[in-house]
Amino acid sequence: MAQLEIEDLTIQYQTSHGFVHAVRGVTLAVERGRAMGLVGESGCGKTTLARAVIGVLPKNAAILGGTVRFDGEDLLALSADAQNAYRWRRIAMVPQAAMDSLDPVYRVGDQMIETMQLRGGLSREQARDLSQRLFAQVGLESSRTRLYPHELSGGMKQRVVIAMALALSPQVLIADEPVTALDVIVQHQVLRILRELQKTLHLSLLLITHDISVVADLCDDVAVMYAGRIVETGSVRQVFTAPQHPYTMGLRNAFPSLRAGAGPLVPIEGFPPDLARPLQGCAFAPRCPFVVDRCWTEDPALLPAAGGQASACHRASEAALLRTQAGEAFARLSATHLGSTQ
Amino acid sequence: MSVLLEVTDLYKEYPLHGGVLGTRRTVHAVNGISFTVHSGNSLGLAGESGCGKTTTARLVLKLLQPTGGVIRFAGRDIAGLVGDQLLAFRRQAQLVFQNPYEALNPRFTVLRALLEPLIIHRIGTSAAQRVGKVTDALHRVHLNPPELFFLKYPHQLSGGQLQRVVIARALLTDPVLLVADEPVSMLDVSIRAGVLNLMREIEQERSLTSIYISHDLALLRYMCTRTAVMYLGTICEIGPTAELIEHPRHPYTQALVSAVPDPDPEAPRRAVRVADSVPTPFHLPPGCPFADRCPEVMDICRHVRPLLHQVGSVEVACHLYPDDAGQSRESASSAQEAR
Amino acid sequence: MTRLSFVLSRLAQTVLVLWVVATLLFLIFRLMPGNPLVAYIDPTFTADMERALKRQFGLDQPLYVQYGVYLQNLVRGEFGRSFFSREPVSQVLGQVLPNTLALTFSALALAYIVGIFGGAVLAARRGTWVEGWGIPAVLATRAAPEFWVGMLALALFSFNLHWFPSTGATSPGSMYASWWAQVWSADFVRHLTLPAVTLALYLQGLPTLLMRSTMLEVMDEDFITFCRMRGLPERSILLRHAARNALLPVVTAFALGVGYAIGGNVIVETVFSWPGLGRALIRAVAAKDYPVAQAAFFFIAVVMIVMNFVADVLYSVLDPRVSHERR
Amino acid sequence: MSGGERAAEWPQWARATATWREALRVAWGVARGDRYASIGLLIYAVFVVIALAAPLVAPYNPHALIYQPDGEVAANLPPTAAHWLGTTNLGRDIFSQLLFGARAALLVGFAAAFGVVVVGTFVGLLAGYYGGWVDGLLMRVTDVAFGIPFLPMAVVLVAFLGPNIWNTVLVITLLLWRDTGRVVRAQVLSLRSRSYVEAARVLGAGHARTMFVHIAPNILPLSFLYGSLAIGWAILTEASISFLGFGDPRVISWGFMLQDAYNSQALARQAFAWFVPPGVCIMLVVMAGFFIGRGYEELLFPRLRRR
Repeated sequence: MAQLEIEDLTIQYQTSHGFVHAVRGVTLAVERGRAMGLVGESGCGKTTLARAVIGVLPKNAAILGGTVRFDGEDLLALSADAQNAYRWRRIAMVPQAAMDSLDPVYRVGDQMIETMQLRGGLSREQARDLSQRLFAQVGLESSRTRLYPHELSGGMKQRVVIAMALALSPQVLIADEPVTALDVIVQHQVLRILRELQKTLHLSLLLITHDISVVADLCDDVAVMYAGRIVETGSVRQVFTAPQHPYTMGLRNAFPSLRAGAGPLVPIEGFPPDLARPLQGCAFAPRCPFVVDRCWTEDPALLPAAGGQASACHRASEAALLRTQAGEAFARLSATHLGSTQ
Repeated sequence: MSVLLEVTDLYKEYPLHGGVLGTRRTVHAVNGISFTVHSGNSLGLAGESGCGKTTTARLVLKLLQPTGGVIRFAGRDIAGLVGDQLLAFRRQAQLVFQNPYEALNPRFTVLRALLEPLIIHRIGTSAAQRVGKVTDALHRVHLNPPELFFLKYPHQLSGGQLQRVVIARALLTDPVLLVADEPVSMLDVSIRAGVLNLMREIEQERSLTSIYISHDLALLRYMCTRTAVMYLGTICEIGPTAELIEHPRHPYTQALVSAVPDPDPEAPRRAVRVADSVPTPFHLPPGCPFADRCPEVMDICRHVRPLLHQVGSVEVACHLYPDDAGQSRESASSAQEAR
Repeated sequence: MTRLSFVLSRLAQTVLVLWVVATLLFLIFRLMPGNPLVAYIDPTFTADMERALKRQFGLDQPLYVQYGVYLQNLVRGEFGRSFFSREPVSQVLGQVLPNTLALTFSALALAYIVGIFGGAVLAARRGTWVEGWGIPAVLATRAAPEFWVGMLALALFSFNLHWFPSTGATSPGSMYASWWAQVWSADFVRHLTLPAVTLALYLQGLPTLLMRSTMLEVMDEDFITFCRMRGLPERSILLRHAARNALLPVVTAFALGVGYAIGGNVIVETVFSWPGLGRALIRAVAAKDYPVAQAAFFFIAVVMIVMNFVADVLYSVLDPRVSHERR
Repeated sequence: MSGGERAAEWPQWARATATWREALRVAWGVARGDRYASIGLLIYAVFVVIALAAPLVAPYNPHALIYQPDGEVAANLPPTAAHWLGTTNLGRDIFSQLLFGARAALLVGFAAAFGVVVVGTFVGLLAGYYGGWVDGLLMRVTDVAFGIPFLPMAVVLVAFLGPNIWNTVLVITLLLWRDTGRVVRAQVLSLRSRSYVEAARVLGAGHARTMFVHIAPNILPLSFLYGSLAIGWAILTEASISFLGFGDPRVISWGFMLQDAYNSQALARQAFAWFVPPGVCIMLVVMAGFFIGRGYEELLFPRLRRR
């Protein structure tokens, strides 16, 4: 049984111009000790999903349905205190705005110690030793604990937040865009640290990012999210080499790779649907080159295919064929610039 | 092809206000950069944040005054340009911004924003002619039907659409040089390719000269024929982009290339033997700027600053590649005193 | 920019501002209409006696010499004599200054205690009726003219209910061993109550609204969300993280408030005939007693400018982002 | 003709002002949109009507002394049908004075607010845009303005210039621009870092064009907001100056009425009808200014928002 199982989770925001259906029935499982990548573009609902798991959603968000099971226990059904017991002791998170997540008027070391004392019940000395050790584990000198957040570089702040996430040795770690704002060399180092920590501490990692190369570098499995819904899951090797869903195919063609010859990049025409308005049929239909009538009316379910891979597309059975045509199909679509393009 | 842009020994320092009696510290953003761009070519400026690539772009566009060195545009030093000459230069050199959400005045409609360059440079005699030019520009950047966008405000458009309006605005003065500062870093992956392809088409169509600034080597490989890798305000390696990526020579370029995560899960991971991040450029080390992070640092690296010299098809500034007669050693030290 | 250099640069700017204000004062009071010596001269004076008097006050010297003398006296704290009572100005002001300080600090203390607590409550009760009625009420305290509120207080609590005296700081004929004894005497406190409460009612508007909006702003910060993710108890998030960040601007406002309050007491002291610095200034201007007016004005300006400086230093001490310069 | 052609037909200045007119429309929209602000606008409307209609509506001449049928001065009459709010100790009709008081208040309020906004915006714009020594100089001038105690200086200047309603307006403008200047400067500094200002420079716009066509319309709502706050402060200041006895004797203002009441023992005589209404009127008009300001959440002390 997976360490973290999300079933049919539905979340919506109440905004000035109506209800926004950010998460529309997501089912996702993070196996024990494995790294699951959650890939999606801005506005697809991946951060909302992560914050629902840790149970800290913005005030105007509401969970309409579904379950979040940790080792079989549904967190959403628990009382506030019982849910709080899971926070940081069992599930920890490196938030998206990690750079701004440190209180500017306290030294970083003190903020670490505070968490360990208040939630971990450690004495001041124990907390200080543990934070020194954690700093070393993330490649920071222990002297850095005396600094204030504004005195640290972006890479260092990121590593401090990772160290804080590990303060009470959680079993599940969620990392939301941990390396997006970092330069490529520091990014490499932080990824290496995350990979080592995940292996040595046997963490179940849920990594959220828009960058598929980061997922390829760090994760065992991957789930692709579009317009509040999981459209494809499977091992990284399966999904990246033999994608089933047209959106994943499109992402691969649009992603510039350093190694491959400088082949033409193919964009995905149009832009994601407005989640404030109810959706008819498949959300990707307006941008999909392989769209058929069924796609406009019937919302495809996430159906398993061969080898544990799954995708939510009516033409999943023809995936092998579609994959070969994907390049020209998307190119043809972008050439027509139909309507007001993206 | 003639040289459109020639930069020689460019320096730029910012005084960090240390208060009336405080210690006066200066940030050395650009420390002796020289390169040329032939008309019709495209040059990439790569490097981590704080390496001076954005400052260089602002200097070339005369948005900042250099502390030292000369920038020649079409053979003329841009430092002295004033009045009509400056206006003519402004018309020929345009900039595409990193953040499309801030590059358009929130109070202007798309039409008003695109009319602005025509008003400033008095392009087009009648209003109808100006609107015609705006319509063509919007059509050229695939924003169809153009009229639909005339009375829209920036907050009503998506990132991709905004960036296309910015590109359209840059085209309206018929520029010769187009500088793009991280043009797609704020856009979603799926629509980046669309904007990049658009810029490539326009460049070929108008044989534009372009400078692309990006931390993403894969993007520079797609857009630029030549690239300069920058570190602490200096150029450590410059040459054909594909050559730089396939056979990086300077240790920093090697680190940059191997640090990029590969989207192909099968690809073997490469070690990056370089220490932490870029230090803030308050004080410049005497020798090679990369000395204290370089895995192959030698004694000479700490004292003598290497100069760019030809090695194969690229130019490298590194003592690992001494010039045939060790020329780099003497000229380097003499050049040091001169500055 | 280390904290020392920040403080030194602000100090230099403060001295510059003080000098400019002093010069402004010198010019204004020299160009005032009417003969400054009117109080001294009576009809029996002959022309040369008048000239002798002018020489004694140095008024026959060219302007820049007078300016030189003026600055020297200023630095030495020598403010000359009152045209009216011929007493040294420093003595005249010395008597009234303590009353102003007592009034100002009691009102400010009251205002900021109410303000900080009230602001936190308004922030916590965002969107409820408390905010719906609270904000307009606080705005009303800042919109109502201070002297009118004072008049209402006097009409009601003094003339109608006779709970408090209507004028002065002490009952006529009461003697006190020292100024300190006077301040703590019941009689003084009864006199002080109405003016202090009226001034406090006006002054609490700023800290209340400021505390509310900085609390709201801080509660939306990412580091507060991160505290919640770590499961820290809401109470410790509010006190240790939100309040500490929200108090920074409020503390600075207190320092500025001292300067403003002293400058603003003029009105409250006049309504309650409270024998303070502000009232002395107004009566001096009305009576064209320029030395007293000029000195009182200069003193108030010094307090304001110095408190501006103290506010900056206080902010840099409290906010590590300013004091701990990045290496 | 499509929207585009029609837009391009306007003469050039129309297109430039389009941005300013549009900015005003937005500023108006924000004010009208907020519940508080619309109450504020309503109060202003009521008082403007009173001020304009005062000569027609007021039952008596506010200056004229009124005599009883038996020749005695009708002093200190309680509120009656003839005199809704009674008469002053000199036998003048209080209600008429109240109506005419609105004129003085709004005149000083709007005139001073206009002066404050124009000076403050101009100083803020120059300091924020040019930076360097221009910024340093203007900010030191602002420091001096912040260093001067407001009311005492107002009193001294009015005493120096003579008690005249226009001197009061001048004094308020001279002293009160400092808050607007500082806030506008902060806003211009933040706008200047936005790339659309840099874009204007790249397109070839000169300093003046960049400032007045690109930056200024975006700070208009802010100066409009500070204008409404300044109306409130100006009216309070005028009332205070009149109360301290430095007001313009020829002009009946609410401050003058309160000073008149205070000096003629109206408090002891519990003549609430005399000194309560003027205070309420001042409070309402100043509240209106704050309510409109409230619509922009800008009632804070600008000096403190220094994060």
